[in-house]
Amino acid sequence: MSDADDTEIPETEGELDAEPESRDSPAEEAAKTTPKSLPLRVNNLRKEFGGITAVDGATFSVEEGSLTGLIGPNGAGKSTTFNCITGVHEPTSGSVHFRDEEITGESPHRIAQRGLVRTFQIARELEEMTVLENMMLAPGGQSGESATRSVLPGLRSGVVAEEESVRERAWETLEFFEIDHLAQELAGNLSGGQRKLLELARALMTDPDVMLLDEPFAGVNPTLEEKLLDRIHELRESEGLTFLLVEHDMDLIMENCEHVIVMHQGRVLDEGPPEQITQNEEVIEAYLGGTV
Amino acid sequence: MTGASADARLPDDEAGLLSVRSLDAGYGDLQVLSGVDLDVRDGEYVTIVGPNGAGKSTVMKSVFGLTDYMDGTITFGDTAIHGWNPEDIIHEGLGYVPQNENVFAGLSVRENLEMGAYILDDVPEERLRDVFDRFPILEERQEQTAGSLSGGQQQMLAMGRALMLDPDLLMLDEPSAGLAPDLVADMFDRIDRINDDGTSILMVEQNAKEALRRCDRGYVLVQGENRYMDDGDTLLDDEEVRQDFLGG
Amino acid sequence: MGIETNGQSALERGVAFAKSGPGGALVAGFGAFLLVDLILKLAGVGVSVNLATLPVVSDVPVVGDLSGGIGGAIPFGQFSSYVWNGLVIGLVIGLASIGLSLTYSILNFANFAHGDYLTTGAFSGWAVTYVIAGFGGLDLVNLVLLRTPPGDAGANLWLSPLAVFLGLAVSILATLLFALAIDRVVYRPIRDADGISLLIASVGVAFALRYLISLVFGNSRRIVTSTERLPSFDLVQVVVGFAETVADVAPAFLVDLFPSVLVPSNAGALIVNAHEVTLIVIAVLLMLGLHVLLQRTKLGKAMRAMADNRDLARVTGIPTERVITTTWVIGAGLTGAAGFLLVLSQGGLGFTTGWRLLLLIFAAVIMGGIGSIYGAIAGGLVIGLASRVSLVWLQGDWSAFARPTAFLLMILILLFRPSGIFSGVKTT
Amino acid sequence: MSENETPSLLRQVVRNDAFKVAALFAGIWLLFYALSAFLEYPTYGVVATIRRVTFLSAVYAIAVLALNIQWGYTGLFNIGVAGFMAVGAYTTVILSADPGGVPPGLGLPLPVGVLGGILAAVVIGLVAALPALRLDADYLAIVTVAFSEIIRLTLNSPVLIDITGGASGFDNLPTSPVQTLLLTDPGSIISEPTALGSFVFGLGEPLDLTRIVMINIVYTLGVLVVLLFVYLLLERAGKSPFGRVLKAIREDEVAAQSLGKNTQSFKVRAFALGCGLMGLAGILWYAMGPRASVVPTNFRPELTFYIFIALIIGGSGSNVGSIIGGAVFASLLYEAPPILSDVVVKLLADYNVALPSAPDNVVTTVSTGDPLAIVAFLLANIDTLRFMFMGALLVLLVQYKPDGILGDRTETAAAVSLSEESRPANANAGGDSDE
Amino acid sequence: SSNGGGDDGTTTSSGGTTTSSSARTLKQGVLLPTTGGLADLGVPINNGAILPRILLEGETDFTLDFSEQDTQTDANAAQSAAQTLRNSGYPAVTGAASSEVTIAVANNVFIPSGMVGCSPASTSPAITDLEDSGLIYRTPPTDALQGEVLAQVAMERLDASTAATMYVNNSYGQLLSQSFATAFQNAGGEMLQQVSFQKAQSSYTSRLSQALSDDPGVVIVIGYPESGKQLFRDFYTDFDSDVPILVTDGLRSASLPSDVGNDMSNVTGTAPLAAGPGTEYFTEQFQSEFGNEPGVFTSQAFDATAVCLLANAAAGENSGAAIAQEMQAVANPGGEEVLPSTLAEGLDMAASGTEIQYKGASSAVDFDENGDLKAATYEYFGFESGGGIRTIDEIQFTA
Ligand SMILES: Nc1ncnc2c1ncn2[C@@H]1O[C@H](COP(=O)(O)OP(=O)(O)OP(=O)(O)O)[C@@H](O)[C@H]1O
Ligand SMILES: Nc1ncnc2c1ncn2[C@@H]1O[C@H](COP(=O)(O)OP(=O)(O)OP(=O)(O)O)[C@@H](O)[C@H]1O
Ligand SMILES: CC(C)C[C@H](N)C(=O)O
Ligand SMILES: [Mg+2]
Ligand SMILES: [Mg+2]
Repeated sequence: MSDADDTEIPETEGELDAEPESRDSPAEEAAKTTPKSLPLRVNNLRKEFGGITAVDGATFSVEEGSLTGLIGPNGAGKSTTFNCITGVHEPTSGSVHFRDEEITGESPHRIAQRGLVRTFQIARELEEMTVLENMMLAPGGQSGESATRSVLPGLRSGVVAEEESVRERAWETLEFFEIDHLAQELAGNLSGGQRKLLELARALMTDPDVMLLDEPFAGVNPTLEEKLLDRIHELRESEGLTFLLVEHDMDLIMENCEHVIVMHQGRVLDEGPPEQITQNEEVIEAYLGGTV
Repeated sequence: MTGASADARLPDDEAGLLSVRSLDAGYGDLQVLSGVDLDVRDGEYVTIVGPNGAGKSTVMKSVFGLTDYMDGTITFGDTAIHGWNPEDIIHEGLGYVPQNENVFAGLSVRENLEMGAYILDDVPEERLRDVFDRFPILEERQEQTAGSLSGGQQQMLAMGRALMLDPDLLMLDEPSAGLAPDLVADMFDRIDRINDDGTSILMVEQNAKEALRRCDRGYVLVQGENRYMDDGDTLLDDEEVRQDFLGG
Repeated sequence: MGIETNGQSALERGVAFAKSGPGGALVAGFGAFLLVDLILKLAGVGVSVNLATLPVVSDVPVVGDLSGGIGGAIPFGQFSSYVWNGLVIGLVIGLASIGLSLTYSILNFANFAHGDYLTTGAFSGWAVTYVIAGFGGLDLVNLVLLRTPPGDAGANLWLSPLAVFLGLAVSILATLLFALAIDRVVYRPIRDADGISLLIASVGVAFALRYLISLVFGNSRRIVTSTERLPSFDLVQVVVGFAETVADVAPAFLVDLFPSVLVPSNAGALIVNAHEVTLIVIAVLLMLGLHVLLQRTKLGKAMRAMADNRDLARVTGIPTERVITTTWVIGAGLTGAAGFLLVLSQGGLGFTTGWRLLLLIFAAVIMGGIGSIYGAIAGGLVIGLASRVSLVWLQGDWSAFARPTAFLLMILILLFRPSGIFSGVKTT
Repeated sequence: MSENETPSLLRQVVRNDAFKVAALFAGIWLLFYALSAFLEYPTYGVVATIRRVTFLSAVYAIAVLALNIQWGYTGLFNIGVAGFMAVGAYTTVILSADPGGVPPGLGLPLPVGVLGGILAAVVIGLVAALPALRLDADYLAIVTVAFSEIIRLTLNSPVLIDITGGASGFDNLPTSPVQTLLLTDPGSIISEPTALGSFVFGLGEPLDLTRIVMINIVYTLGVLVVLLFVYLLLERAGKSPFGRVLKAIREDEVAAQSLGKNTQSFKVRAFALGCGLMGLAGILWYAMGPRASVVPTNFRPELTFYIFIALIIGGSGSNVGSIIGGAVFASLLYEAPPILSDVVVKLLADYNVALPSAPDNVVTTVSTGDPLAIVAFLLANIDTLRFMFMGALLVLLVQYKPDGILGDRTETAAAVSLSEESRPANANAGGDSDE
Repeated sequence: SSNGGGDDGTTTSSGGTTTSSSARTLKQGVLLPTTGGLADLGVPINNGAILPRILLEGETDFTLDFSEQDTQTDANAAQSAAQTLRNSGYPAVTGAASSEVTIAVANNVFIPSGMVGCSPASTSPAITDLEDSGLIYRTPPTDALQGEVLAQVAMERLDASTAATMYVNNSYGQLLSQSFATAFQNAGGEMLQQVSFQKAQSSYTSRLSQALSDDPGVVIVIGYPESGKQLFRDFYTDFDSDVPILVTDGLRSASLPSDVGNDMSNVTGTAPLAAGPGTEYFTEQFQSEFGNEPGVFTSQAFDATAVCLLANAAAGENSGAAIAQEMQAVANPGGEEVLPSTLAEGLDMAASGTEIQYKGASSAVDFDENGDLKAATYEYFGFESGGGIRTIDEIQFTA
């Protein structure tokens, strides 16, 4: 079978699946031409670096409210795909749609503001800022980000009120991630794992719609990892968040993702429910080896 | 309770290749480790596990002279190496793969491997061959700059670089982080084999179950102090250890 | 070793550059225009063009005689003297840039004291040359402090070649020793500090060193080389002689097209003296020597590895302190030599000599791409030539804009190639 | 646990920033009072010395504050400060100078000129920034310093002599605003004073302070008020979400972007704000007041480095530190050494130690072996020594006090307190806050 | 360069052993360049300026309180130094030398503080127009005159019909170049390039090649020794050394040929000459005190200090305004003649209210309403091959 077939089918399937869900709000549905159920669609994405093709025509989409796994051997192009989606790299060709709008080549901050937020495979902390400051930075649309507002006497009280609520949320989130004892610590002094936690917590502070997580659990203690996963599921249920997760831990993928996309050499090799994926000979050969 | 041993110190006559005694170390004024004991006997395969921020990486860095040494002793073979420079320590036969930023991003893959053998006069071709055999992708990407490799590829390169010197003791800080499952298994197999060939291993892993399963002995480190020390399997079976550190 | 581009020829890159946007096209167009203008000027052809109709030029401030039309006349001798002087100063900048570029990438900071290292080399070297050349009969204190009139001391290549070469050697040695001492006292205790802290420390070093030199040698500029009996010759005559030979055999239409290039009627003169020639020879020799050194040893790679990640370099067994020492030895040594040679060719020396050159050195390093040795040399030449050849257009009062032009060129290059011309080109 | 460990009242007061600044200024005044009194300066000399130190401290502080918002907060390593100060000063004088003078000005009212100067600095800052802000820190540094040299050399060039006055500077300075305030004919110092003028000059009479001294004092007080205003402005801007984004950019721009911050816009705003304030510092310092002189050599790169040294002394990232750094640099490092050298000479003379006239070079000096000759030589070269000392101090600061003399002041970038106490009450309950 | 020792500090030389009750302290500042671009000329000028104090020592009841400050030939440094003089109460100052420095110091310190400044060396015509409330004086003539003298020399002695100038990019260079150009053109000459240059550059080759590009009959070089050395060195290295060159007062430095390493036989120049009634006495005293020939502007410096001291004595108080009132009175014709050799008596006379007129070492010192001189003598000079200056001719000039 060809790649094209492979990738076309799930997309239509996804659309079909989504139909019933979006029916419970007819007004909304009328307003949108495409069902809202595929918040993120990547079409024929290519990215070349010099002579190397890191992503080679990847096409896939992510369902609303899902926890979708993105797996593939090292160097398959997963991180690069993330970078292209989030504007860190400009794709060589292809398109990315978020909530039916094309966002290909938009700047990273615009994309993040739309609610499509990512974490980095290697955590990027604001090292000379405290953990709490890191957290409070994240929420979007803070009126105090306007210099005039935070300076002018009349307008500042509004900023202060807003800050108080942001601070409260930051504390809550830190508590959940069990790094509240580090709130006053400079982020630069955190250990590798602690940084990962902070990165995830901070991304959540932006109130994202869809989150792209690049190996968020690498280096995280298993006990904590389980907690985090619980939280992710919780967020999906309570706030309808959508997750696209790059992860190498197949057990984790099998247990938690309802949908998995397998990348290999820059293409989507297969996608479907985990059980189906693990049956695919090609996938086994390219990625899983004999281990699963 | 099956009771993993909480006594971290091996009897002195058993202390082997690497022996850390009552080590205090940290960064600047911040003391991270207090009174850490650790031993690796000749040919032994030792794993350190523990929560994030426990100081596992710090132990390794301290052995390699990259932290601010405060107190205690570190002996390797018969030589006390605490307070030494890393570039001297490597001559003693220690190899080290750090947790982060463990390749020279601006150098090509091949140059990275050559750097691994820097202290030798010539690049040992047979070891290079050996590394390429283990990680064929590296041979393919010889001329690519290491910084543009994928995370997993970089991890392989870092391993490869440390193997270039055929060290007596190889210290690996989370070697499986970010590796695809087949490679994780492969990596652990490789490490086993390296160990079988007589190289002692000291490893930090978050993939704790797998690591403890494979190692001879394990340490659990919490908040900069030894918590447990015992055979890998004993630790794996210990209810408390499982609950608190291995995710049930 | 060897220069390795990303498989693109210079031409391809030039075209890509021009295509890179309207800004790129404008700059490329302006550059092409200047080139044509230069050729016409050299040929002595003036073409009257109403510049207002040329979109590229109409909003460019009136520069020199460019307003009247393109072309015009510029004596070949004058043009070639611009090129020659640009070459001379470019090599000095290039030599000094190597050191700055190396310490920049390996120690990871922009050394603002680098210019003062150059001054150190110049003063120490010339003090020795003076003492040797003027030994006996003259007051030693005045000789050491370079206060004897140059005519009396008789310091030049012809009268006292030994003194000059010993001075050169001392300039290298003294500068590198100074640099090592400063490294030990200032930088080593803060080796792991971030680049900006080190930069600031280097500003401190720059102040202290510069005014120390001023305290010892005084704060006035002086001339130290003598030109007495110094061999010199007219390079234009040499070229003209050659051109006449060519004209005899060249096709007639060529001779018609470029009359004054091939058989210049008033070619002017380009007097070149032995000091300038020596500068060029020694600078090129030093550069070649460095090339060979880096090629033959693994030093080059070790330097790059350190530039990348010092901690990792240490755990890999690279003796980082030794590499740093070597870096200073090479960088400061070449810089000291650059200072000495600069004075050899220009004669003048003051305690701000190097400081004034520093920004041009930085411009060269940045143009070449930080860390690239060949880039630094090329950057030096570009900067040197730009600051002199621009005088073709910057006539009269406009000549004060030669230095700004060099800076502007640097800024432009950064805009289009943010990591330097030679980025993506490997050094070793 | 340790909540009842309230610091004593005294310590609270001492920690208070306002107290620190006030104490510093009082200390500086006392010191210079003592020095100039010891040198038996006439009263107006003592007053003028103190005033001058105050003035310089204040203008330095403003320039340092401006740099702090760019570098301390945003990490924009601008070493073209002098250039932006030049733009401010030149624009103001060109706008407000007498059209009849040489070089001619536009004759606009001074407030318009000042505003224009600040705006021009902002605009030139933007011209420099829009391309340069895309570059890495080091490159930005080189581009800005190159820019400031381009500005200076352009102002210096003979081509623009009819506009800028070329190398000898813009001579035709507008009348000082204080004179406008205090005199009926601002152009003439001996003209009839205004009501306010009579009052102010009256204040000076008991001490025999001439009009010009009083005018300069008033101007200096005005600069202090501007300083306070600039400080409050930046303090508020820093302690707000705005400042927080700036700090985030300093730390990791890509991370800030992926959290949805339009970093380019923030950088441009911070850079423009800083440049405008640098322009203001340039105006207050050079375009009006007692130090007025609009000459290209005022704006050499050295000036930028002085401001940097001041920032380092105070501790980059801290607004109060910026003020303290500016004052310490201007008074203790810049102004004090020459006076101190006079003091030493006088002290020696008082003890009947006759200083020999200094040998004219270091070699001869040392070879005499005469300590007095060495002292004489050093005193004669006090200016040179001052710069060496500055350099050495800078190195020592980086080595031992990299966060400035105030120590590490990680000023929280938030409009509210972020201390442990700020934690919501329910929080201490424990980790698992399952809903 | 030499730094005059404790000179930067305050030196007080108290007069005779008996201090009569009428004896006051005369405070006098000296603000001249002993380092920087004008160091070569500035050190002897500074010596000239303090010579009155040395000569008066023990000869008068007045206590002489001199403070010497170095301008470093830099406007900023000079302003700081001037402020120090003001703050420590010096009402009158001999200085500065470079015109641009004098203008800056006058505008920013002397005039606003009501101090008297008398420059011994600044010749720029711009100084004439300073709005100085009668506070700023000078003892050399303005370059409005020197420009004409230069033009005359260029045409008549050097037979040049075309000329180019190279001038230091400051008030001195610009205006002298202009003044020459006007005079030269009025006399029928053709002006080619006027090339400005900056001080203390590392090379002047490109400027030289511009100035020489149209083959001028003579090149006028206006600058200070520090840059002049480099400029001439570049000239002799890279250009045809037969072109006649005219320099001005700023390059009248005896050590120029040996510093350049050439005998400079193609170079001549003009400079204000010392031609007052007291010239001889001054020259003798200067030689015996400092061991070398007085140089350009040294006698002017002596006169500047002398006039200030006399005015101070006449004013009866160390007040700038009072001294300014007396400057013309003590210098201009009318009253008892005071010469450099009778300075001590002159002080007493001035103090006692006797009308005096000072006739100095450089000229009769007769100030017009702008504080400029009314008449002047110029010297046409050349360089001796072994170093030293040779006066070729004297040129009288009366405006
Ligand atoms: N900036 C770059 N320049 C050149 N090649 C690159 C660059 N970034 C990535 N690549 C190449 O693109 C391919 C895909 O890399 P990517 O990081 O996307 O892999 P990945 O799927 O995330 O792998 P991993 O699981 O190991 O993180 C790799 O072969 C890598 O070498
Ligand atoms: N460079 C540093 N400077 C200051 N503190 C540090 C530094 N590196 C680590 N720390 C602190 O030391 C403690 C131990 O860190 P370490 O990296 O050793 O943990 P770890 O056990 O390796 O954790 P992880 O599993 O998350 O990698 C942490 O609390 C961390 O905040
Ligand atoms: C000392 C002199 C050479 C000064 C010169 N006449 C000038 O006005 O600048
Ligand atoms: Mg990846
Ligand atoms: Mg770790």
